[in-house]
Amino acid sequence: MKEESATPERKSASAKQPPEDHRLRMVNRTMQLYRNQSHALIETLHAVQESFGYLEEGVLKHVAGTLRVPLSRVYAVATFYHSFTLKPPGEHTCVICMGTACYIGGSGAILGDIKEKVGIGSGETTPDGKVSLLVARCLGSCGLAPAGVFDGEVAGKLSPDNVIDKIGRWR
Amino acid sequence: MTLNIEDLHQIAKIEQDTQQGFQHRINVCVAAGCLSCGSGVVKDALAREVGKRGLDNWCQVKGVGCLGLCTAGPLIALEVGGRFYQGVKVADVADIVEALGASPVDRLLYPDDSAFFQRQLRIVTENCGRIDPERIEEYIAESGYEGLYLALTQMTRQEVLGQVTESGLRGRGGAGFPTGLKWTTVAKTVDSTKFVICNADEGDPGAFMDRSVLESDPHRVIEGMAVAGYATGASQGFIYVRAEYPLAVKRVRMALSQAERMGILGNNIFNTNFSFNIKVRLGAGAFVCGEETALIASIEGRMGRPRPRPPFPAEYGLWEHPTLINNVETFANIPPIIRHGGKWFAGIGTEKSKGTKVFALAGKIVNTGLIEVPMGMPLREIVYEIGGGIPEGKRFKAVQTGGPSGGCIPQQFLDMPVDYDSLMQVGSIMGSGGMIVMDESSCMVDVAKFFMEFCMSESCGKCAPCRVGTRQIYDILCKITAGGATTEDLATLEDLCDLVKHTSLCGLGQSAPNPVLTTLNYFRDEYLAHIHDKKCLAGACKTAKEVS
Amino acid sequence: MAKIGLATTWLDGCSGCHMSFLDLDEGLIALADKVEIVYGPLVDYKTFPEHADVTLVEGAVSSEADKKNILNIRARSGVLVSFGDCAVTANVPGMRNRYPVEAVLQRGYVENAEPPLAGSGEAAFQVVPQLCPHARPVHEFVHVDVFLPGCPPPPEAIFYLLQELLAGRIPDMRGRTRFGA
Amino acid sequence: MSHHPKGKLRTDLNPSRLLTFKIDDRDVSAREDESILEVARQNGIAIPTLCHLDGLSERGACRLCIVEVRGVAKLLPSCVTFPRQDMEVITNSERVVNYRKKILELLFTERNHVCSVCVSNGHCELQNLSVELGVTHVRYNYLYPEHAVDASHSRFSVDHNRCVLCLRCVRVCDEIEGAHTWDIMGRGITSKVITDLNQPWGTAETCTGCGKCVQVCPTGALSEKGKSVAEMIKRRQFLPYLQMMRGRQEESWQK
Repeated sequence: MKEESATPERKSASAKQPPEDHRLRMVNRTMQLYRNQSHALIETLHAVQESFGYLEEGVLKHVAGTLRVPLSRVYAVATFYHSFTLKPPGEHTCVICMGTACYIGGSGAILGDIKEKVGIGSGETTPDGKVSLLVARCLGSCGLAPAGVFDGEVAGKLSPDNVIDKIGRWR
Repeated sequence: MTLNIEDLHQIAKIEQDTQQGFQHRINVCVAAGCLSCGSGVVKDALAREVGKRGLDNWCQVKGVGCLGLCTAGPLIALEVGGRFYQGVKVADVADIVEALGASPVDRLLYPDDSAFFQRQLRIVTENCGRIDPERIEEYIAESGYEGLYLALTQMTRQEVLGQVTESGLRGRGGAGFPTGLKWTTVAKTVDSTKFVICNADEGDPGAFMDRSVLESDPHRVIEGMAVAGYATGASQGFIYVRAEYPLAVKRVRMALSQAERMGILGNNIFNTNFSFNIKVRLGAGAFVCGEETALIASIEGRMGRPRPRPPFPAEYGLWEHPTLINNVETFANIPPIIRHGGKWFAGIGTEKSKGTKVFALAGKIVNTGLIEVPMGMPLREIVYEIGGGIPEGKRFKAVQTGGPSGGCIPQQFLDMPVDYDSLMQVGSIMGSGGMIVMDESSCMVDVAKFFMEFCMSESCGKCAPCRVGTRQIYDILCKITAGGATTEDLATLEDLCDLVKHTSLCGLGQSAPNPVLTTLNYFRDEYLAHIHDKKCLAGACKTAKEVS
Repeated sequence: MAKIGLATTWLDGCSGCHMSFLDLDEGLIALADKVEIVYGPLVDYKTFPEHADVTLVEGAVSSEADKKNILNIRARSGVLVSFGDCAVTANVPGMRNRYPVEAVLQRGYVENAEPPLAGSGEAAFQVVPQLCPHARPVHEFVHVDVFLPGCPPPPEAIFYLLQELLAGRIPDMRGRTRFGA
Repeated sequence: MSHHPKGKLRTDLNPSRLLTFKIDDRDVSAREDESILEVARQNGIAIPTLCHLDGLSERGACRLCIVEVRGVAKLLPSCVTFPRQDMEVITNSERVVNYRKKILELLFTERNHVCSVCVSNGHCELQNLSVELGVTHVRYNYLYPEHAVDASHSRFSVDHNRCVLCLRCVRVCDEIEGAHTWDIMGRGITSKVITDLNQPWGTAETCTGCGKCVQVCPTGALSEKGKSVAEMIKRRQFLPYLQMMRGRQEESWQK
């Protein structure tokens, strides 16, 4: 097997010829697992999101071709579901839960503070590409409201101050 | 490999003997709630401490599913003595191990007489917090898969259907449709291909029962599904679980592979001619996928847009085949129903709502967490005794049940028994079991706005009334909370709620106005105060005064 | 029989509805016996009278001045008619609603100015009526008794409307005109 | 043979079984697989529709064709509801008529429908519905969303300001033309019809340029280039015929 070089130019070029990209292996495996049947689309998009961090256009075309799903349908599914994003995320991701318990517990104020002090709203990334903010519907951690996820780690009983503090440590 | 009952009993025996071999057993809650407070490190530290002292054969440390009292996490339970330690930190570990067999560590002790643990009746969550969810043997030791064995080897399909029908079990996902009837409908269809789907797309903001069950006792759900497969004639199952619940996904996948390895799933289960497989499908963040037809569309790889019913999935479901869809809690009720009989189950609860219900208690309440109580328990008992009342001496205002499809129940109904029909009578629904308590500092208009924002952005956009109507309702609620609305706006609000409720295509739209309608009904004065006096009675909408 | 007092007025509109009114042709003569025009661009009264039995309002509510006017007109009118699409739906004036007011003014008075405007256009903005963020239909501000959509409403529809009002009935305009007619 | 497709929804209904029921107190007879809408129209009873189009699969989404059925609490979309023996259908109760008006008004608020400057002025189904239902003004606030016009295609253009999300374009492209160039992105109030990967129509490689989407569009959202105000007249007589000839409902992507 060919050795992958990791220069950025190489990466963007390889996205045009998808089978060359090592990140695509997991995607291809997922599709093969479902024998390239069209109903594997959502599972495949999960795989794309996981290995690329977002749904890259070239990869979407590759997926559409392999699963024989119309391009517009792939895009439709990708934008219907909130878990998928078409933009590359920042280096760090902060998810704030806006479920009922968290809302009652004050997660609205936390979002307000992030907007004010970090300057990003839901779905946005800081200009330096360091931090992305996402809003979750409900993390299911209502007992710990308000809750959030910082780079994959769930944290509970948040306050505007400790959230700003956590984000601050990333920058 | 195929098992018979002796094998099951053997596994159970070995497991029980192992457990009995320990003088002490420390159960550390490793469900998502406690994990996020650091229970994982506490568990590791405990195991290290026990090992360091050479007590490996004397004391067992294991991770278990949800103990229920999420607010006090990380929570650990001492199985001998039945004590709970709350808010445990790594620094406490030495003291805990030291205290084993002696008097407990007082500063960590959760009060013994607490109603939180006393008043509950655990059926669905009987194993939660007691067994290691990552080991099938522990489930088997608690009579796990015995129900499936009974059903497959000693009961006809009709008998299984009969037991489920007799139990009076109703769907725990929201509408409370009789489970036996649903199963029977699917069983009656003649198609050779049928499906069983477990709806674990728990999307209600404020509900985490299903997550807890999957994280704490995944095999119970698998067993329930397999029984359903047998009774309805399906051989393929799907668990549709939210991608936002990574731990639940992991434990379900682990449980599935364990069950497959033991031959509890697969071909010729327990040497019968029944075969059943289960696959996991991940949701991708769409609340509307909790609706049956949308969920099916999503499993088929499409956008989760509901289609008009009839035909119902029971006749015309996944890939056009008859499909049974129940939620996690419903399936989790099945194994004990098969083991103890439908009559036993029907003896619990009220006349029309049988069994127990798991609730996720959250919001302005002392004991946030997961509880299971018999149907018909008065709301007051849940809020004030199990829930411990309202913190900071504040006044109770309302309980929100049923999530965005439910309603807000005011103080005057506190003595109402909690069951499907009573909740319906006051304009709310059981829903999946989220229970959010609100105190005097919560503005009910703001709460209605919160839910409408949810419905608006979760609307799939297929039918016009829901797509545009929820947005229009939301706009008016914004206007009200900002202090800019008139009495005419209030009339338009009610008119729109009526329209969306009666003309939307699916349940999401039809129930989207409920939070507005119940708050209008019970807290109209708060709406009027925003409109006439430009004032928020709860002091939550701060801009009300400035805007005119 | 005393003549009824008819007022006509325009807010943010193109006067096309008034042109359609003039297109009543001989109908105008028939009306002249029964109607006294008490205010409007077609006659020479400077202020809105204390009372008009019927008022036809053309145009959307676009500026602060429009807002003030329409409240005044409503208070002094018996039957208020939303006259034409701009009044009923905001129509063409409403097409600016997708853009911020500043951008609209910039586009209209600076970028498209002929000959090109010197400076930032601030001076021009001063003399333009102060625009609201959105041009909106009349009935979002005051109660409207009859809606007469159309761009413009056909003369026959206007005639029918006035005939009915003269007969003391609130007309049902369904089928006689439509949005964009 | 019926030209009206059932989609895949009701293959469980038996076309050879006949039944009688009532629409607006009139006795009518029907085949089991004929929708209430079809039967009503065969009997000259008008029910307004928007997302329905003869020759395309049904969606049951615009909710304009809702009717009351005696003994049923819910209002039912007549395009996807099938009659039962002795059913009593009421198509024009005050309740239903009022709901239809309100739904239509909501549709008018959703996008920027400026009839007076629209290519389809005078030939628009939305406009005609407002006449038919007696909508002379809209009681809800207009939302004034920001939407673009895409004129990148050499022969057609799409003006999202006029779109009512009926998805006829998506269905005809999928079910009849077989290209599936169109689909719908996003969800809820932010939904939008797109070509391929949400790219300018002119760059959509899968588009065959057949123009069927333009012809089935009920409003001025899709139009032929070069048409001025009120000049865009749609012709769609071909549709039931093509539907019958191609009959590829079974492979439809659109459900």
